[in-house]
Amino acid sequence: MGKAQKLVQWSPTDIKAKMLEKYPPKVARKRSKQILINEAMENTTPEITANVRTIPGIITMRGCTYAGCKGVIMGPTSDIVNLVHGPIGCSFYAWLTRRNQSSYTGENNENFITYCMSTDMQDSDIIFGGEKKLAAAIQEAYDLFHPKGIAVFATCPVGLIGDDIHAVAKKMKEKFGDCNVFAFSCEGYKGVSQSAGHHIANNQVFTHLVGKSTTEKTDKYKINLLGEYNIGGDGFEIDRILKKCGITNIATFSGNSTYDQFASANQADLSCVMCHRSINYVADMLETKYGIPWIKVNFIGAEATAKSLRKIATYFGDQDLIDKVEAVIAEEMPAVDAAVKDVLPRTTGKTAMIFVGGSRAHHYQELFKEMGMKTISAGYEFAHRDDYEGRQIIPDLKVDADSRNIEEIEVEPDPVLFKPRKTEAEIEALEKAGFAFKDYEGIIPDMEKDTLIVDDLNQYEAEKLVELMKPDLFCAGIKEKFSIQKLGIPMKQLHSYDSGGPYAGFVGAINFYNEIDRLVNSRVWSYMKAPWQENPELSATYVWE
Amino acid sequence: MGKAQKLVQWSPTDIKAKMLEKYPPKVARKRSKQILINEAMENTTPEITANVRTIPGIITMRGCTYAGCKGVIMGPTSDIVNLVHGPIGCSFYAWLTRRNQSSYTGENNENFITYCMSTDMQDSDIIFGGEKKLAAAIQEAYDLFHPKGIAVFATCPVGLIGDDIHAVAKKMKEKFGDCNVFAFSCEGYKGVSQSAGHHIANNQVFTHLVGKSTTEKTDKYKINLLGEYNIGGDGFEIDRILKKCGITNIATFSGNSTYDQFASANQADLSCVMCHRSINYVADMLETKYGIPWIKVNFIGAEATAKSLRKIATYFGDQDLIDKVEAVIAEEMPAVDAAVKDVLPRTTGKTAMIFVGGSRAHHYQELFKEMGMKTISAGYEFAHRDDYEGRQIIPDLKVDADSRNIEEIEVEPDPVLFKPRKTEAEIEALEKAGFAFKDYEGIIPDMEKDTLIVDDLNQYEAEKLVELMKPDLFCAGIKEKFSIQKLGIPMKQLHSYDSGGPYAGFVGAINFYNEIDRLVNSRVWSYMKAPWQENPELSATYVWE
Amino acid sequence: MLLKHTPKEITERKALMINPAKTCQPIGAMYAALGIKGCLPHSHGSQGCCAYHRSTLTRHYKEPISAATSSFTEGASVFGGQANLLQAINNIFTVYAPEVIAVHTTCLSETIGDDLPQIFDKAIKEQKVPEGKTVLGANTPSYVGSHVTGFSNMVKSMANLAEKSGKKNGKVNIIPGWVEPCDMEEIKRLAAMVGVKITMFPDTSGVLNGPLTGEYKMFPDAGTSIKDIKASGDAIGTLALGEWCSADAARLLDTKCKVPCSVLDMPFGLQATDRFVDALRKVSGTTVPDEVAAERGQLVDLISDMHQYFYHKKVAIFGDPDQLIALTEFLVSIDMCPIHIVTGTPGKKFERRIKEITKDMPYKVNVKAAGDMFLLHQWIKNEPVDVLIGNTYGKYIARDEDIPLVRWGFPILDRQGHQYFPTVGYKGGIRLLEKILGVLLDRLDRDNTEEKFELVY
Amino acid sequence: MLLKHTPKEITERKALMINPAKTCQPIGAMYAALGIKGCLPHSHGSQGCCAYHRSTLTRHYKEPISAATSSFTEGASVFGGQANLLQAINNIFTVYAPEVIAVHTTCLSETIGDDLPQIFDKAIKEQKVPEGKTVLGANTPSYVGSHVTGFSNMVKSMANLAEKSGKKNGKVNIIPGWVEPCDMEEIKRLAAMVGVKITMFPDTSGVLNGPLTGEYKMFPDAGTSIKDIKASGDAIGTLALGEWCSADAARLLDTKCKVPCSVLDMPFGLQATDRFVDALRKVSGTTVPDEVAAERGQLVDLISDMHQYFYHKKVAIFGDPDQLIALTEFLVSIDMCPIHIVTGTPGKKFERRIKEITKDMPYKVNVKAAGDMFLLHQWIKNEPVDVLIGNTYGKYIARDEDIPLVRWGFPILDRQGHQYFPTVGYKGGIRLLEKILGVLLDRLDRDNTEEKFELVY
Repeated sequence: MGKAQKLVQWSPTDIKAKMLEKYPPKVARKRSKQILINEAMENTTPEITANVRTIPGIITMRGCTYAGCKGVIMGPTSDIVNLVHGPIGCSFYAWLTRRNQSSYTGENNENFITYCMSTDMQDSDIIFGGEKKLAAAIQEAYDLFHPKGIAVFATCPVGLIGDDIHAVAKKMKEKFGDCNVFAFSCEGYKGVSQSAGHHIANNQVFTHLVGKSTTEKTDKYKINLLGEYNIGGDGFEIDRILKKCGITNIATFSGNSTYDQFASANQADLSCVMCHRSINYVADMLETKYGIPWIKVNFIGAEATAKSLRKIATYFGDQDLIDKVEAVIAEEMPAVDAAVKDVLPRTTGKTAMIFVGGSRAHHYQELFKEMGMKTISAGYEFAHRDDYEGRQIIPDLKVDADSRNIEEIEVEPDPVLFKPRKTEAEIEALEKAGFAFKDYEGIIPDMEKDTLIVDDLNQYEAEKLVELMKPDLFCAGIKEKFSIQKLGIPMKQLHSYDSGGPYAGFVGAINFYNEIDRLVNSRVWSYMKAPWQENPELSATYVWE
Repeated sequence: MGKAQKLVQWSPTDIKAKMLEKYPPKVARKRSKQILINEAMENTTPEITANVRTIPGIITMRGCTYAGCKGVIMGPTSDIVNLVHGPIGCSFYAWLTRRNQSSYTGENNENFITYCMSTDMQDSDIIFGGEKKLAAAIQEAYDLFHPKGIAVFATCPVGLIGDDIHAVAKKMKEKFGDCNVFAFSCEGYKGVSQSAGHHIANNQVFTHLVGKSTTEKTDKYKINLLGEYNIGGDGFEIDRILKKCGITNIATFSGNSTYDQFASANQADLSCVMCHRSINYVADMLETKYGIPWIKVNFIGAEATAKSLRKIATYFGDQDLIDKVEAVIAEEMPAVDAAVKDVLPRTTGKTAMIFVGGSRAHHYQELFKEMGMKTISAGYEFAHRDDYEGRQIIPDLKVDADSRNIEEIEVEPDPVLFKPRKTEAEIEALEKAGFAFKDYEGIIPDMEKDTLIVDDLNQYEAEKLVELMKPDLFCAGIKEKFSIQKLGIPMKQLHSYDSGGPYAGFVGAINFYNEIDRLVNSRVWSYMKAPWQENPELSATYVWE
Repeated sequence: MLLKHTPKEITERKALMINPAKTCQPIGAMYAALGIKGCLPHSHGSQGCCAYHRSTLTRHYKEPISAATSSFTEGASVFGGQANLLQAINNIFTVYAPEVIAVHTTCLSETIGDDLPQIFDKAIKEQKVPEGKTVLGANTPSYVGSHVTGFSNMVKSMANLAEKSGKKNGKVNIIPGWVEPCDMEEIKRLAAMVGVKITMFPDTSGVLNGPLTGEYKMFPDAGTSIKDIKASGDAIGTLALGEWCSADAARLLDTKCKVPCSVLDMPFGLQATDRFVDALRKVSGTTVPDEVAAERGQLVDLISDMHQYFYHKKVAIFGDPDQLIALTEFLVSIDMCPIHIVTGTPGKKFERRIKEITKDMPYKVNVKAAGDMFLLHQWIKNEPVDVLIGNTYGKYIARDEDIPLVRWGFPILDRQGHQYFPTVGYKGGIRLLEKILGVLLDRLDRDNTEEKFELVY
Repeated sequence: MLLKHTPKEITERKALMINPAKTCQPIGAMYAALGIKGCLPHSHGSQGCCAYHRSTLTRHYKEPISAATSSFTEGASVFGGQANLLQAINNIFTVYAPEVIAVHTTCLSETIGDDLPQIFDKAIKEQKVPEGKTVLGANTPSYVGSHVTGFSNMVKSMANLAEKSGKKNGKVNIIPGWVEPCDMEEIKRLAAMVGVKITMFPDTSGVLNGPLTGEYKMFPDAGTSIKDIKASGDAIGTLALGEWCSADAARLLDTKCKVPCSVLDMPFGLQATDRFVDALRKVSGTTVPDEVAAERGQLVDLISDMHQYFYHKKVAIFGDPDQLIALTEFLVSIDMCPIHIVTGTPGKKFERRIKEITKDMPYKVNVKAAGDMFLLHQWIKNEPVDVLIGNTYGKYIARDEDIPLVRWGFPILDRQGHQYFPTVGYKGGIRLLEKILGVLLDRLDRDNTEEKFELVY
């Protein structure tokens, strides 16, 4: 490749120092706590600072609370009208860009995912208030589409001028009767990142939608897939696998999900948390209110997928399911093995860096391992300490001012619908057998010594990392993509992928192998310099005379 | 329009003088005879020189004998394999460029019109002769396509080196048995223009194909449509009208025609000659050998179409047909009237010039009349004197060296198939009633006084005419198109139309009205000059200071 | 059907915007700011806005879009953003060392009422702004106008930097409006051909269509320098290309520095480009060389050669006002019929202008300012068109209604070329016509019966 | 099915050419001659050839193509064409007054054996050639090679005009090959950017992409002057772009005037353009400015941004050897897989070169010189491709096999743009990739299920 040769081997300490060098002292101090050198320590998990405010002026990867709420969680729902209350921008920018796929087929199923709806607040709405407009917009949406649900999202100025979107939603819900109107106070400034939006979305969906279904699901193995957003079709692939295994996915939170899926979520017997960052709130609430235990799963990576399937089967303790799962894995793996064998010669030994929002920074390391690639640096955009260090540190977490702005909802067991799926004894037995409920060890234990873990990596730091460590591949978001590429480094946009996918499951693994092989071994990286730049001296040949 | 204003009114005499001014004396003399000022003379039809050699070095519109034979006559046939024997060029340039449409539909009907087939003669074939290669090519074509007929065309070098294509064709025909292989000695140098090719094609088709059908046509009103090549779908439109009138078109020579059509041509009861230039040979031969009278028809122009239909009906003398024809005309005309009314305000008084190969230069004047436009100059590319002055001068025509190169075939009444469709008395009666058989008055009588008629107009003369007379529209071929447009004059390519069509019949008339309206009234002709060219002086406004 | 819930029947909507044909001001300010040399745009508000704006610009240009944000949390919403901005200014100059920080507000900071000049003043006094560096600010409330309004406001802030020395520098200021980097390059090329020395601001050419060479410069050697912007006060005139994008800045320059201004249409298409070139030569007193007339003639040539394929074809177009006005005139000039015209940017003036341009067209024209693509789609369902021209989001309508789409405007997220091949000027007109013609002829190639399948167009 | 009789099963053909991927020499000579300033090409043979050649060039360029003919009839075929040519020369100089008449033979006159130099000599002696005017001739037998061979022969005749004064003029001769007028313009622009003074012949830029201004000049102020062609003998070097189109002329110059020559590939694509630019700077000793590297970087940028859509896509290409070689290298360089490659022009060297370029590709490559499109179609039926690249005639295969077609090469009869937007050089590479990418993505937009329908590419 045309990648610059590493002239010097930098130690992680030096790298960290280098990265902090240019910062003003205060900034350096803050960032230092967010950059962790992964050192295997005997008794202590190293601490990292996470989920703190972004430093003003530092070009960050992060988005806002609205992005986390509407953009990430509610956006991928198909038959809920997502109505953004605010100026046009927020709604526009979340319009279809995330590549969360949905099913369009059929006359019956509604799909509003291609629609970008907003109250498009104007000056006069800011001046005179937007509640009337919101009510009218909800009415118009109802009249046009007659959806089962209308979700209202507040953006920054709405919070400022004090529009009471919940009151409007309640009023309209009562007016319509056949349409659930609910609201999210997800103003962008509310929180330090998308994470706050996740929390708000979890709360409101749980409050307004979950448990509302009147139709009973009678399938044998019922799960909720929490934290899978069907980016590039990941959810479709996972559904394919689950279906092949005979596992019924009651509700995906929230890729291609429907009103009814949310409403029926309480009927699942197990919640499988894919994204630990964005959806763990609902998992806990489902357990508290309905008795549904949850486990952490990961369908990114063929081995991880197999492992997760086995885990689900183990939970259900049904040998038929266990056998079925094994059969499916056995059927799917040969193609995976063949594909990975093909790329291994070209990918083994190459290095990667992953900096994405939450769980993916951890999950995708699985795929790189399968390809013989080493993740030399990784980090989350907006994760919390438990995503880095594991859930065991949750009790140590302190509530800060920003966290407090997210209303804490009180959840109690539902007098009617609460039904423990496992007895405490059963759970204990499984745990004794090594089964882990609501457990997540975090990213740190899974990364090698001397790798660098950076929370909320910013553009300056990203470039520094690339400059110093010269990875063969860098994974982050669209905002980071081209500056990394300009450095002559292959870059895989690991949020919405830009192109490609699915990368989940078995088919996805094969896709990813090929994609990464294509990326890191592309000739384009050898085209950086022109001939006259490589041989800048006068090379006029003698033969011209 | 942005067309240059006529600063001076030129008399036709001056124009002719102006046009001849720059020629060397010898050239001037020749061209003078080919430029005719249309003056109504009491007793004499003015004479024009036509069908003479193109002056070397003068940029002509004309093509070659091969073009007239394969390109024009045989090219539009659908299920005959047209195999060009010669270097690749001739075949390539006649590949699909003439916009003669054909029917592709159906598994059964074969259509080779999209195929360009050639022996692609190489140096060695010129040196050692191409007969073997021709035979092999015919074999390969037969093996691949199994056509009913294979037509072989000779190009220039073939004639020079002496390949006997007729012998090869005969041999292969005999070898195959189920495929008629025939040849045309249409070497490009053979003749002064496409016209020679027409003649050769007429001869060979008549010789090798006509009368070969063993299936009898039993329709009531059977005609041959001679000289309609389905350019832009003209033939389809005419067929639509004929069908609507209940008239059966046995064979179209040769737009979208088939082997069987040619073979059955002898079964028609009337030959309708559309193009007097390209196909009158077959008309005469059909009459001589099979007793089929012919009339001149013109389906260009709504009125002309009606007139031709009436003429056909009159020939058949059947009141049902006459009524049917009138009904069809009555049904079709309102749309035509509405369309022409719409454009008349914008086209009335505008002027046009038409210089195309043969009959069209005359036919299309009909359409211009309908639009209130005046044809101020016209001429044929390769017509003969009878096309200008009328068939009555045919006896006066002298055979020259070039004409002699076209083999004159001897045609006699077929001992079996000759069957006069009308008795001499019937014919005489019709003639007395004003009906004209094998009659054509030529273009001159139909043009106004002081219009200019130019035979074989060349590029220099075209530009001069435009410069001096400044027509609102110029009609000619693709080769002339852009130089005329560069002069800021709308130009309608009236050979293959480039786009648009059909222009024949009733629908075609409407199409033509709209097309010409679009052309002459397009804003683009007002865009010739840039603002700074129209006001070249300093017009910087005072207010800038 | 991708847009399966769009009914044909059109009902009145007053409150609900569906599938907008615009976005908010700040992104326009960000784009404009990127046209300043050595400039790091700064989004003074929550970080979400900056993230979204960068992402959208990134997807459109497929180029790095660097911009900073004040990263408001609730505190800044309460106390105002001064503290965040001061901190940001300090951090930016320390870490990224730009020449300029161009701050625009977001709807949040606008509603709060942050006073940028006062904050800048404090930053300077507190030595947070290094010597020789510039901080400029534009107020870009998201609930006023659209992204082009934001562009205009930032450009106006640039104009406000102009200084007047009293001695004319012989240059002509060109405020290009929100056009592609390559369009700006084309405008510069045209001006150079006409022999006019110009200062163009903003100038994103070379900034947002940069090369891949293995070396990343956050601040490439491109864009308009602050020095040149300041010198714009000594220009002999200003040409503002586009009422919505550029007129305000030109008028400010006129008022402040007495640089006479002329507001022209964006030079898309023959006539608008004619007026632009004519204005150039008039302002500067140069002679238009034959080369320009030759380029113009090529466009006229293409129009005449292909007129039959354009003639009376119905077109639906959506996008920004300045662009739509020029495009409408261009389409009308080649006898195409734009019958549905929607911009998201509010303003009755737009509707009036469009009606004026299209008054002689043979079809009724639907035009809407502050409209959306949902309405456009409904119009199309009621009266179909032959081609749709607009940004990428139009592809959903195009697929649902089986109409070819010519991608033009902002944002184009799914095709390449708009960064490299201008549609401004005569050459740009040729490209635009090539693209329109291409989809029209592709459709003929696709849909013609085999009998009518054509070799030659 | 437009080509309903094309069988999937491939049988051997030795005699029959079906749907050729070439045409005859004379048209190439005519095109080349049009690249001389003030030149009227002359087809020495039957008028049909000239008519056909003009018509085809006209439909490709949508421009006036003026050319004269000796209008052979049987007499000339018998007695030879001297009389016709002498008459033509006289008439042409009298009526049209060109600076140059460039005579090429047709297969007829070649077979007859007309000796052009002898006829010219006589014309001069008989004062049919005015003073200061030039008549040059090229032998272009239609049964040898193809249209590119004719181009090459005419260019060689141009080179034969070169004179050597002994004093180097510091220029570099560039023989561009049969590329579009805009490609020639782009080559000139690139050379100017690199700071190299060149003489390019032929040069059809400005001749075959002229403006519509209401004024028609048969001989526009464009093309390479005879004076410059003569001076090419004093150049410091010659770059011949394309073995088939240009090498012979360059070698002739080298032999005759000791102007060292280098035969390069046509600069289509990154690497060929790299070599071209590098050769330019080496020959002339200039320094390549950053602007060139920046343009190059934009092409590299586009490749990297869109690599995923090119990667391993199968391509079928047909056209002329020089172009196909460069295109193949370019496609391979972006990891596209040209698996079916056909040129009508004979020559084993072509097949060898292609095999060399494609040796590391993951698919088997079918390559054929002296092939035709019937074979290509059969190859495609046996192994489909994702995109077809070639001239207009490919549209029949494209429609029948539902493959997108990128129109490139000669002739393009049904689209516009090839006259105005080069595909040569780095900018041209961007255009070429834009077009390929466009059809690939259009196909995705057309065929993706609604679930997979993408907003962003």
